[in-house]
Amino acid sequence: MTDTVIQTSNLFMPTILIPLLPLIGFIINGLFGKKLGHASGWIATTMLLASFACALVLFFNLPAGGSETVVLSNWFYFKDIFIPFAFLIDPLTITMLLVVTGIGSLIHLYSIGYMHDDEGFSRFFTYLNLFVFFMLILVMGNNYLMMFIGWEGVGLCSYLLIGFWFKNQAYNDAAKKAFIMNRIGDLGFLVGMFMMLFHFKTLNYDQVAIGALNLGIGNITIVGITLALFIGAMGKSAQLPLYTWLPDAMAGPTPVSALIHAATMVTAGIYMIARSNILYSLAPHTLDVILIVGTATSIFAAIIGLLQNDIKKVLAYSTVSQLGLMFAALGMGAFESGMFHVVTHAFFKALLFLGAGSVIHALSGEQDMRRMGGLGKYIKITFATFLIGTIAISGIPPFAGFFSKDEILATAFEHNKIIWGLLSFSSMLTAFYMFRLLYLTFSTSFRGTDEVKHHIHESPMVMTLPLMILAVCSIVVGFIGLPPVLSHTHSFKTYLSSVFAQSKTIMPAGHEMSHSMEWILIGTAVGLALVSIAFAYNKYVMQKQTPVEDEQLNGLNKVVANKFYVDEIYNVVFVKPIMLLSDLFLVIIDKLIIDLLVHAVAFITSQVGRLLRLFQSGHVGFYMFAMVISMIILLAVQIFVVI
Amino acid sequence: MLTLILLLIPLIASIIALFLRGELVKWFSLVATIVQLAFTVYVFTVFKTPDTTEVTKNLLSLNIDWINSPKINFNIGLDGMSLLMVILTNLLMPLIVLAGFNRNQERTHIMYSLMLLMHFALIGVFVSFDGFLYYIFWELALIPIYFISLNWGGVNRATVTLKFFIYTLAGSLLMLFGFIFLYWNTSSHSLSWVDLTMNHICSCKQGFIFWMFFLAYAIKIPIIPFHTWQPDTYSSAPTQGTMLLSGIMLKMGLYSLLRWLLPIVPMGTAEYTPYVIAMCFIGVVYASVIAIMQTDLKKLFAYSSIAHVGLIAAGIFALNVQGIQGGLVQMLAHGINVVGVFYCADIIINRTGSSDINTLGGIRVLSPRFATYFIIIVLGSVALPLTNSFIGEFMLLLGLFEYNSWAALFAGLTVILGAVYMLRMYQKVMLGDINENVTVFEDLKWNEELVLATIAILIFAFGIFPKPILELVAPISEQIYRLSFVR
Amino acid sequence: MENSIQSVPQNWYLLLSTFMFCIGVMGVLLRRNAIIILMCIELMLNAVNLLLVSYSSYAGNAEGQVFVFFIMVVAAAEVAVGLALLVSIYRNVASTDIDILNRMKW
Amino acid sequence: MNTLIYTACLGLFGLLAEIFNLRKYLIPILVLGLAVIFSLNLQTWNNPQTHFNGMLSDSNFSTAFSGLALFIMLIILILSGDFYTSTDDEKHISDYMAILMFTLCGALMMFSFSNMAMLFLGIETLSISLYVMAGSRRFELKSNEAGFKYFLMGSFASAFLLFGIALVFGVTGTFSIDGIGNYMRMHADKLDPLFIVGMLLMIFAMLFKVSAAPFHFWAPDVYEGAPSLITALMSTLVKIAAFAAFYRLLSSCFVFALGKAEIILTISCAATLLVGNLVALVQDNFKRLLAYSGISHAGYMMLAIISIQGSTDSALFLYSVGYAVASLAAFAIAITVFKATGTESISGFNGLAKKNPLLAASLTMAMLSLAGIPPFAGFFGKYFIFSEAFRNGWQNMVFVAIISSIIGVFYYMKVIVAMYSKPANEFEIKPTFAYQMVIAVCLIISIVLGLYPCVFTKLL
Repeated sequence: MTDTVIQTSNLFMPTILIPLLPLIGFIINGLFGKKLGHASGWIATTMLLASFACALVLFFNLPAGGSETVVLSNWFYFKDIFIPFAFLIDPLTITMLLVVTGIGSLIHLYSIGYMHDDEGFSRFFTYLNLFVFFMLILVMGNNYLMMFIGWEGVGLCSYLLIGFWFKNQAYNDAAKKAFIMNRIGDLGFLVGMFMMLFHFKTLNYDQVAIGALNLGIGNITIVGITLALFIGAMGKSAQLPLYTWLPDAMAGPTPVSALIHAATMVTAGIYMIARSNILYSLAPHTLDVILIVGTATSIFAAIIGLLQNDIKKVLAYSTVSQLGLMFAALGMGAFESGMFHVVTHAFFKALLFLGAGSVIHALSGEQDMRRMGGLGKYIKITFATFLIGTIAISGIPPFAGFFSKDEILATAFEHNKIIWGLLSFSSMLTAFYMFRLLYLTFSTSFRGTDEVKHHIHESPMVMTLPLMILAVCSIVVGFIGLPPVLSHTHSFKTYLSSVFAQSKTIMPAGHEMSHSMEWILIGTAVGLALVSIAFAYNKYVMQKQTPVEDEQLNGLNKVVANKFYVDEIYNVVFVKPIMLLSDLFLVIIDKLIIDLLVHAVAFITSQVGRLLRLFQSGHVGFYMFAMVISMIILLAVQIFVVI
Repeated sequence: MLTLILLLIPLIASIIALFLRGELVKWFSLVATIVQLAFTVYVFTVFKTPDTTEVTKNLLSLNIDWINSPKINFNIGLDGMSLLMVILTNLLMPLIVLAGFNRNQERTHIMYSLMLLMHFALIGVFVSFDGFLYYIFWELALIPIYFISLNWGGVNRATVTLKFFIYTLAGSLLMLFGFIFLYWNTSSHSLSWVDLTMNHICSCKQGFIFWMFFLAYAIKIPIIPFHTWQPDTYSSAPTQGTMLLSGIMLKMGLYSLLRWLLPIVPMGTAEYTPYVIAMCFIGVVYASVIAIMQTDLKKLFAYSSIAHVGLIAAGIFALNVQGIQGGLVQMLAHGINVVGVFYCADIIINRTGSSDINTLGGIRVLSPRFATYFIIIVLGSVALPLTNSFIGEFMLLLGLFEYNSWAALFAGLTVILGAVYMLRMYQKVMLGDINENVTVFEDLKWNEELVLATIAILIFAFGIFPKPILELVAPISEQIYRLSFVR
Repeated sequence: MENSIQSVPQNWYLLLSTFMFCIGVMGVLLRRNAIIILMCIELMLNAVNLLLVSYSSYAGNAEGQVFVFFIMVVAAAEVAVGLALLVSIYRNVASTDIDILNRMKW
Repeated sequence: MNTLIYTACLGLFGLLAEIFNLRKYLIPILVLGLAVIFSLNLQTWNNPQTHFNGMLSDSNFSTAFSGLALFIMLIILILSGDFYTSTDDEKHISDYMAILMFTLCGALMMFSFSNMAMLFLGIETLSISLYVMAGSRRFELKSNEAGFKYFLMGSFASAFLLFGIALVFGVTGTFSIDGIGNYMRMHADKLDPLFIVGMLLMIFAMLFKVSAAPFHFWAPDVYEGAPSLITALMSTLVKIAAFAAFYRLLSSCFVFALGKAEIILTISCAATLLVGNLVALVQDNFKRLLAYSGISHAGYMMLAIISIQGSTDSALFLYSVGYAVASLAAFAIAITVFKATGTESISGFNGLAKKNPLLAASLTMAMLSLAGIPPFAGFFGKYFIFSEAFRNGWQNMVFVAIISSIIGVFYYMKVIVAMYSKPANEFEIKPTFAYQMVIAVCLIISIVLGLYPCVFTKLL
């Protein structure tokens, strides 16, 4: 690659502006945040809106199925390998761009209201802008190293934002946990890149794909690469066994949870796999692994979600579960279905989180659903929007969630009945705990203290506006991907088709299933959802049950409520041993063995000195005696050796 | 000729510094080092000029007879590698000098004169192309730092520094033996680098020579298990001494691996590389694991630096271009970062009087600016992309991966462990609620701010625009690779 | 004169003087009285003298004998110095036993 | 030759000075005289000639070492001015000076002898006057003891030397080193056993004189007991003279016969290196420490002796110079400290850096030079000797030397640590002008030699 190729396309300007604007916002806020005060929030938001506009420009100007590469400069190179700062603009990128900047700017707007009274107001927006910048780098880069920059960058920002209230060490622990767990994944990512460099001598998506195609299907190298990258995805997208950081990440301010830990960052894993779809389609074994991991995560998280009482924790586990669903989709080679769910999920999950945030805001910080209830009467907008979100995630037509989820389930049905069963089960669970959440929060009567009850208030406009926009989106966005039974043009699929065209040719396309079959599937899905909703309604509205206090839990419930004690297990299996090892190394090996040896040498030497010194007895007689004796000995030695 | 000037500026400065007093000497040394830096930049431009005609060569290198038998020439010059190290040294020296402002030691003039003398010796080590000359500078560099640590050091400095001195001197005496051995075993009785790389010693002897040199370097770098002098020395030496030691002096060892070990005894290297790399790997993980539970700031950083240099050494011994190149780049990066962390440690200790991270905390509340600089440096040393040490670490790990993928995976653990101990440290020291020991934490002084800002800028500058450095070291690493790779 | 010297085979001189020399050495090693040790050293020197004389007469050149004079002179000087030192020691410790002289050791 | 005669004249003048009571001016005159002789000595450079029909012969070797010896004696004289201050000393000053001059005479003879008789006389002149000087503190038992020990063992050893000479004479029929050399060359293949025995006995005696293990026992006690100035003289001039004589003897008479003595020399060399350094580790009397360090330095010089086939004289000379200047400086400082603190133990140096940084720095330099650390002359001496020894195939010995010098660093640092990190004692320590001069000159020479050693490597 030659140095600094500047594309003279009309897309150049918007392309570089998209990441640049948040960066500028970051710099401004970072340097002058204190002086700007609340203005900094508006600056950040406008910056993001501007880059959203640029994204739209790209969306409309990019020829269908076309792609553009914009090279800024060579970042670094060694031997014959060049790593450029370069952006790749294609439908997949633009999809992510729109989601990130669009939802991002809404959440920024929301945050202006949410963080209004926080003393770290400007700092918050500084981090938020930085996050968006890295997220954009992640999705726009044209090679894996660019992606890795974003990959680690968003990790950093999530670290900074989870630990935003840094006076609370528990939050800091959560932040550290998130960063380190991501690092574990990143090591996988790094190894994947090393393999690519080793075998393909490049990191550019297209060239890597070409190299991979030359190796052919099922090649061990590609399996290795894909698995390594998938480990990275596990860390970033909170899959088993690296998911535990995500629930803890709820320590951060709610908008952060909405933006980073629901809408954008956690979907980076899916994006990465979709981006390297060709590699993955060449490695069927990896796909199976992904499918299994995804399904398992989806169910596991859903089960834990059933018994959580912290409103944000429930959402967190639902996020993990949904991500599992997406991975399952990828595992079945249905990349665009996965991406489709990423998009829809981004909307309704952001909505749900922001709604939850508005609830917490209303209850002045209360997060335990056992202290809520009956809020529907007080905060109507929040309730309405939240309801929409809930329905959407539960997969009730015609809301967004339904279409994407149905698509995945359909694929699953074709692919493997068992998987289909499991996934439907998890989506049923989802419907249940989401409505449990809804009912516990909004219906029946308030269970909190009175002084809390007194100043329950609807959130200000800046917060409700985004809610409404998102609600609308969560209703309509599903229609970009209608199932075959309803329409013959799946606009989302067709938009992305150019990206996944090649992998389609590699993988055997499943036969088109009959419409009747599909109607049956849809029916089952919706039916299951409705049943579980009814069950939840019965349990929490009719019988007015409320979850028992933690102490009273017993048996399986206790295990589930305590997240199957995974954290504790990790603690025992990894953390404690390392600490032990550390002390062992320091005390035993370092201090005792090595240092002892070093000192032993010195000690022995001086002891020998002490010994020899005894010959110096001070008696001249002895001296002369020693002289003569040694003469004789030396003579003897000389003679016997010579002769 | 230019090289000679590079060499002379610090020497003359150190002599002058002896006759100045008080604050004046600090200012003088600052000016001197900055002049040196400026001159280095000029040399860099000369070096970069495309025409590598005799003119430039003669401008940069100088070779005059010094001692006739055994033949020793005063042979100094600059190639990419030396220039890189010279740049590192001259970049860090002003910062190290500046770090001393607003700190009052007694007998300042002697301390700064010693520092400048050390500067001279370090430059000498990096520019000398005659083995013996190099050896003299190598030894010379030891003396000032020893006295700096001995006179201005902390608790039980006498024993600690003595251990350090004897330990390193033992190594270098073995190296002296190695040089004598080389001298009489080469056909052309000379220790000039070019000759040494030219003529091939019989492989039976190479192994021995390898160890003679390697021990010296292993102690200096230090590679586990020759490291036990280091944490104590770092924690007991005065901060400027620690900066000199960790930032520049331990680079001497790494640099020497590339200059005086690999190309000169390639067969010996090839023979023992597996063991050495294994040693480095174990060292990397071992040191990182120890660092996780360290409670003393300086010791923690000491162990972390052991881990980092272990990785560099391993990458160098992987014997492939990106390993060597990455090693060189990483030397620069690590030099900057480690000086940064030790300076932060010093600021904290100087303010709170405690270096135990359990007795610290909440400093971020009191001094957000300092917190920002510190986090940047911490991120630099955990090799986040767009910081200086990322590229180096990436290339090192890549080189190791080519050498042996599993080994690379093992060494890659440092990516995780590094994050663990650094973030743990940062959390305990800076975050959380204000600890009762640190009720008052006055904000940064101008010189502290200046040093930290410079370091932060450097961290990003080399992370985002590494090209000049890479271009500087690319050819030489190719050359070293060619010389030291045995088919 | 020569005849009388040369009437004895040369090796006998060698043996004799070696013998004397060894006696001297043993005396030095075994006796503790400084003066006797001095005497023994003189004995050793005289053994050397004897040897030199015999050799020189056999070799037929006077160098040996000249050397003997050197030795005698030096021996005299040595004894003088030695006795002087001994006197001053005796003044301090009132003894000539060399085993007393171990103020300085180790 | 003239050098010798003039020096002898100076000695006589010293004796006469008592009569014309010129005590006051004695030392200055002697210093002046030595300076003149020094310059005269240089004239014999590059015109080798023999005197007294083959008794003495000037050569560059002898001239160089004579120059060194004169220089050392010059320094000693300058130091002695402020050393002999007590009334008792005042009385005997002229005797001391005269005897010192005769010591120098002995040394000069040892450099330029070309006949066994001269070797013998030289050694004896040197030794006897040293017996006296060592015991010159008449009322100190230590001094007496030192003198007497030195005397007993010295004369004992010279008896062996003489017996060796006699045997060699018996075989070769001559005392002249050329004659012996010729004999050796001719019969190199089948040497008379008596000759070998003689050679070995002489070697033993010389090993004693250079205080090489296992014949080193006298050195520590004598060094400790003798007046500090005389210790300085012994550890520099005497050691160097002995080595020069040893070298001259072996190189001219026994080079080809050394195969028969190889193992003895080797063992002795290794033993000297190790014993010297190891025992020095555990000393706390500074003079005794320097004595042991002197023994270890003898070990390094032994390397030059064992690799004598490769004509290592220049290395030996360079080493001698480096060693001499360093230890003279060290002794000058030590004497000052002893005088001030009244103790000879290392603790006397505690905290010197606080009280007199310059003095501490100088002693540090001297110590570093002795430890053989660049950029001081000591390092180059070591390096050249090692290199020479290596060239002549003594790799293992060089390795031993390296190891022992690692050990050696330790006790030199002990002094430095004491000066820099121990709490200061209350004594006021200030060297007199003469001492300052001496220290400065010695260290400057040491550094100059360190930076440009070829002045002397080109020499021989």
